[in-house]
Amino acid sequence: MMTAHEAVERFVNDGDTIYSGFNIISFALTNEIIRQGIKGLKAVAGSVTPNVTMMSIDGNVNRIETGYLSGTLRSKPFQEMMRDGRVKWNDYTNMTITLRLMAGGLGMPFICANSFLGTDYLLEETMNHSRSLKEDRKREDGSIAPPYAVIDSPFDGRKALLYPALKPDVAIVHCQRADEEGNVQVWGPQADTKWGLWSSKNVLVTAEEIVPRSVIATEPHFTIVPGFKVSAVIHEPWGSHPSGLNGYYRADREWAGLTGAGMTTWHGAREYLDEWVYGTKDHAGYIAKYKARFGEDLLDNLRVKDTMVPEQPARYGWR
Amino acid sequence: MMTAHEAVERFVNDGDTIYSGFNIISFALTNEIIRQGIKGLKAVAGSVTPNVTMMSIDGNVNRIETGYLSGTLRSKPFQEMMRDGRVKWNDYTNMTITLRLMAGGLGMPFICANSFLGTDYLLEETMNHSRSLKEDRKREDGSIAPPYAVIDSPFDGRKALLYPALKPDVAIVHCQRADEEGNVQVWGPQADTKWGLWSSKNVLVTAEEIVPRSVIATEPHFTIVPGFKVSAVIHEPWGSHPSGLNGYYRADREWAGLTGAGMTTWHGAREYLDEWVYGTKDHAGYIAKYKARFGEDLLDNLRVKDTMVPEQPARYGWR
Amino acid sequence: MSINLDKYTRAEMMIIATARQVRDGESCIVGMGPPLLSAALAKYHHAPNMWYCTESGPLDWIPTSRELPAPIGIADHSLTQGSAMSGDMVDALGAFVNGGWAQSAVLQAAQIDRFGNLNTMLAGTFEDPIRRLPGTGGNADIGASVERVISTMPLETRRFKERADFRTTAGYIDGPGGRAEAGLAPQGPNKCATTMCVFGFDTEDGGTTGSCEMVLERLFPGVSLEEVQTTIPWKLKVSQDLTYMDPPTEEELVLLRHLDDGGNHLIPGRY
Amino acid sequence: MSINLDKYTRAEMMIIATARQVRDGESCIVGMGPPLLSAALAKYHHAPNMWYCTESGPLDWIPTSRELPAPIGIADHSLTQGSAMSGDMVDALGAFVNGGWAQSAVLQAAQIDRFGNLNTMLAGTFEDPIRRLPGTGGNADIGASVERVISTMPLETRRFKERADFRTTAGYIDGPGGRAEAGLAPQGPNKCATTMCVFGFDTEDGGTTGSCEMVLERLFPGVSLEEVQTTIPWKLKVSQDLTYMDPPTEEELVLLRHLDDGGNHLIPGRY
Repeated sequence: MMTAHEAVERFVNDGDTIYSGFNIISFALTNEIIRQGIKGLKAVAGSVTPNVTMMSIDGNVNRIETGYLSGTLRSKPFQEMMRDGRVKWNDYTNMTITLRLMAGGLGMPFICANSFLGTDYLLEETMNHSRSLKEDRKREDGSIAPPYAVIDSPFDGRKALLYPALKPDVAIVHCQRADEEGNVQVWGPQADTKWGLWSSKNVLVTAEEIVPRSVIATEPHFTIVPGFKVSAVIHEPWGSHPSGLNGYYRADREWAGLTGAGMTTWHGAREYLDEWVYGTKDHAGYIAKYKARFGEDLLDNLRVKDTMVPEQPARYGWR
Repeated sequence: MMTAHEAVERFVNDGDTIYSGFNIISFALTNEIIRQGIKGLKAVAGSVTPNVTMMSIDGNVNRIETGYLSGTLRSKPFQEMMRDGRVKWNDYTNMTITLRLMAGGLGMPFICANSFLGTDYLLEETMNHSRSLKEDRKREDGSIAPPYAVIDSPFDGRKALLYPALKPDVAIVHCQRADEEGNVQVWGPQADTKWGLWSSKNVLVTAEEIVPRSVIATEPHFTIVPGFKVSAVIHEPWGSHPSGLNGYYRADREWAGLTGAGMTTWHGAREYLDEWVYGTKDHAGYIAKYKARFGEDLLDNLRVKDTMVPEQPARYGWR
Repeated sequence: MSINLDKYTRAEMMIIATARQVRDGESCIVGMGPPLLSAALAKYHHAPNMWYCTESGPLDWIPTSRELPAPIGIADHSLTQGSAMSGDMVDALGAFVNGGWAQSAVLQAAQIDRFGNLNTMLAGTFEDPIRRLPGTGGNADIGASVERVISTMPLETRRFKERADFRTTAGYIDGPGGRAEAGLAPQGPNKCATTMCVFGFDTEDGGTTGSCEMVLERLFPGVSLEEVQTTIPWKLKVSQDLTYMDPPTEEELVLLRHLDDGGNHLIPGRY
Repeated sequence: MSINLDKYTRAEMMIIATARQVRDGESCIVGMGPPLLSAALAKYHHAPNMWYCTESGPLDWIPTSRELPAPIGIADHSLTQGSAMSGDMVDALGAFVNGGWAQSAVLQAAQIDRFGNLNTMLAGTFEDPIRRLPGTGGNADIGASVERVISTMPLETRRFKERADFRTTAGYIDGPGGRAEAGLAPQGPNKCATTMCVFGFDTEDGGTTGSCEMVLERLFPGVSLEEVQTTIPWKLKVSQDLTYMDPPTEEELVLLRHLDDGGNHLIPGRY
């Protein structure tokens, strides 16, 4: 157990490759990365999400490998940086990034998927366009490794398309619950989360609730990554706000409109970051500021009211 | 919903590759395959289990790809058949078979794992020994594909060991519960089961309990394969006896001693199969015979008495 | 509530026409945005046993309550409602799609070309983009493996190209034999539902023979063949069986407007 | 219950010596049979925070009741007891082991050779086997990726070979540099606990330098160096720090006999 401040200070370094996925976003850790002014991160995920837009404004993130820019292009600053090369990238797909993370998690050098056969992803001008991540792919002998490659299968001679494993330096994620050892439990649509965490050297997790090990142990099927794999677990209620958390709260759809969190303009982005990120000490401060500004009700209205009860609970048993 | 008889008649053919894994064995379907005299199956699994020994006696199974012969070598008939070539095989590992099934399930032609680097698995005399599955690996041009192959990675030039995908014709498994659509739910140690089912063209499942869809839907995290992937779901209480089922019953450790189910000798194997497999019409008949012979108590004593209750049940919720 | 059947929009007709391509009983991978709405409409209307799956992991959404609107995103938490399996992207795009178990797909795209290839990457070129788009998501994964692709987009000249500015998602590639040469399995019969009409593709066997070109099959009420042809930059093939599509039924429109929750989804021209 | 400390068997001492190699706090992949018992003893005795994992998927078994015996098989249902994660073989052998997160392993084998390679395949050769064995299970997977391998087997001439009849599981292969040449990461310091003694291996850096040969490090009480050397078919290296291992403590013996549940596990010479 530590604070988000300590976790980012200790485990996130300039230039790191960072996994921040898709579905359960830790805005608590995102904001802390911005506060600490970490520079030059490469963001990887099946889809990158609006927290990556925020992290690109001051250059926290300047490189991306993803299958989808989810919401990020609504930001004119982000569009501009992609155009002028302040942000560099190579394009993949939701599945191929997920499989690349899985390959990293499983200790494989690469993994196979058909996705780009017959498409323009295989053109040289796609793989090595002027704002692509060529530099990151430089081999010791100076040549550039391809971002993916076609070989003939040694088994049947047919074409096979290989994608290199992804092994991020650090992963950030918010989860429903964890224990003090860092056993991470998640439910709902999972996307690429599990392999984002297994593939990363350091895993930083904010948890909506910290529970005793016995809670974990009586539902061990919800654990997506065990404690020995987790570098820091941080208790952060509302840790994924303004995005949502299955079983706890819905996404705050008014937030971007209310505050400029959508990063649509340079000016709006600057104002949002100054007030809501640099202007708060930590996520508790951010939530306190939210309540003070908009009232407790607005936040409370996001809470999920109906939850699902198992109709006939599965029972483990061994004697 | 159909009977085990109908399912095997319709979906298991002579010469098929059959997945029957590791941990949750359908003896109900095993016995039915023996009764119907299916011949020449190739059994694949991370570890093959004693049901494969049974299926080898009359030649239902004559080929094996596995990482471990679990209990099967206690059978002198099985040892003999491996020696004289009536059973042919190639050796893999628990992980590489599991990954090969996963590759099959994911539509990949092959998958990477280091397991055999620096070992004698890479010797020609291991890959193509006289009782190996060379014939199964014959290419159209008459050459023999290797059972695994070393290539240089197109990304970093390092050695990479590839294993071809496994795509069985049919999978048999017993599960804790399923619904009529064939949504299969399993809990406890899972080994290679999920990918054994996803990789197989036809999936035949016996279920300890048939439950309404609403039971499945309130705990969707226990589903390892959805109904559109399942060819037949069969209600078979005690369907994995004499092996066990987490939450329901323990393995029947006395069974082999009581009946000769261990297949240790030709004579004992013959007697067991004649009496307990050919001599019963179906699994209900097998269980009825057991009760008549040994009394209901012996079976009832196997039932799990204590089951585990979630301490703080996870709750899905979205509004 | 009384519905004025004359007052439906072309965007609504596009969603309805898309929904009509979805068959009961089939397993379907559904993309974000209008496809989620179209497939939800199909499920409520005529395909209750369609397996409605999205790429983030929920397999077979069955709404247990008709009070809720359709899901918005492919990881929408409400997709857990009634679902058969709560998996992840390895399950959904890997096992379900790439493994070959998804029988159909409903996808949106920014562009489609003469041979049914989709573009969700950019307008222009990488070095000189007119507009950068969000990227493929799962579309490329789906185009490589799914039998029957139903795409949906407004009929606009910038979207219908002789060759897509960037082919993110393989349709029939360059024409007959294109998929086989690329190492892909056959695909079809594909459809493209627009704001004016529905297209099919001229190939009987999923891309091996026929011209593999887009073919006009159904015109929406009030749309002329000329209006469609004017929008398409090549000489359009027209089906010998060209007919008008039935207008929305009252049931379709009521359901759609309920599912759309006040216009959150119907965003034609968003790209 | 009073325990006669003089009356322990060499098989019991082997299990105890194996358990003593397991460190508190480390993550450990445990093989079937005697390794499960040894690691369970370590967990009950001196390594309560060792992450006890098996290859079928249960990660971090913590027995919540001391009434039960140790698990027997790697898919024993009781491994769910108190566990942190209920995964599958992709998680356990793939992510945990091949992904490089298992710090140690406890394995049994039929043979070990001078350079620590293990054999669980056969005695003899494929074409002329003296005896076929069950195969590697997860041992080969583990030998390729786990830092520190603790193997355990009775000290018998047929088990200790200059070169294993079949190398299923890479130790140091042919000596220094062998692992690097094969494309594997370093491994060590490895141990082998037997019915008479514990061996280490002569390499400071996991297989790059040193002879990488087996080295006698600890003798069991009452066992002579000569008795060990007679069993080993090559000139054995002996550590300069060779000492006797402490006999079992009362606590170790009581725990072991409880965990062993009447001798279900202690099956020396089973191979």
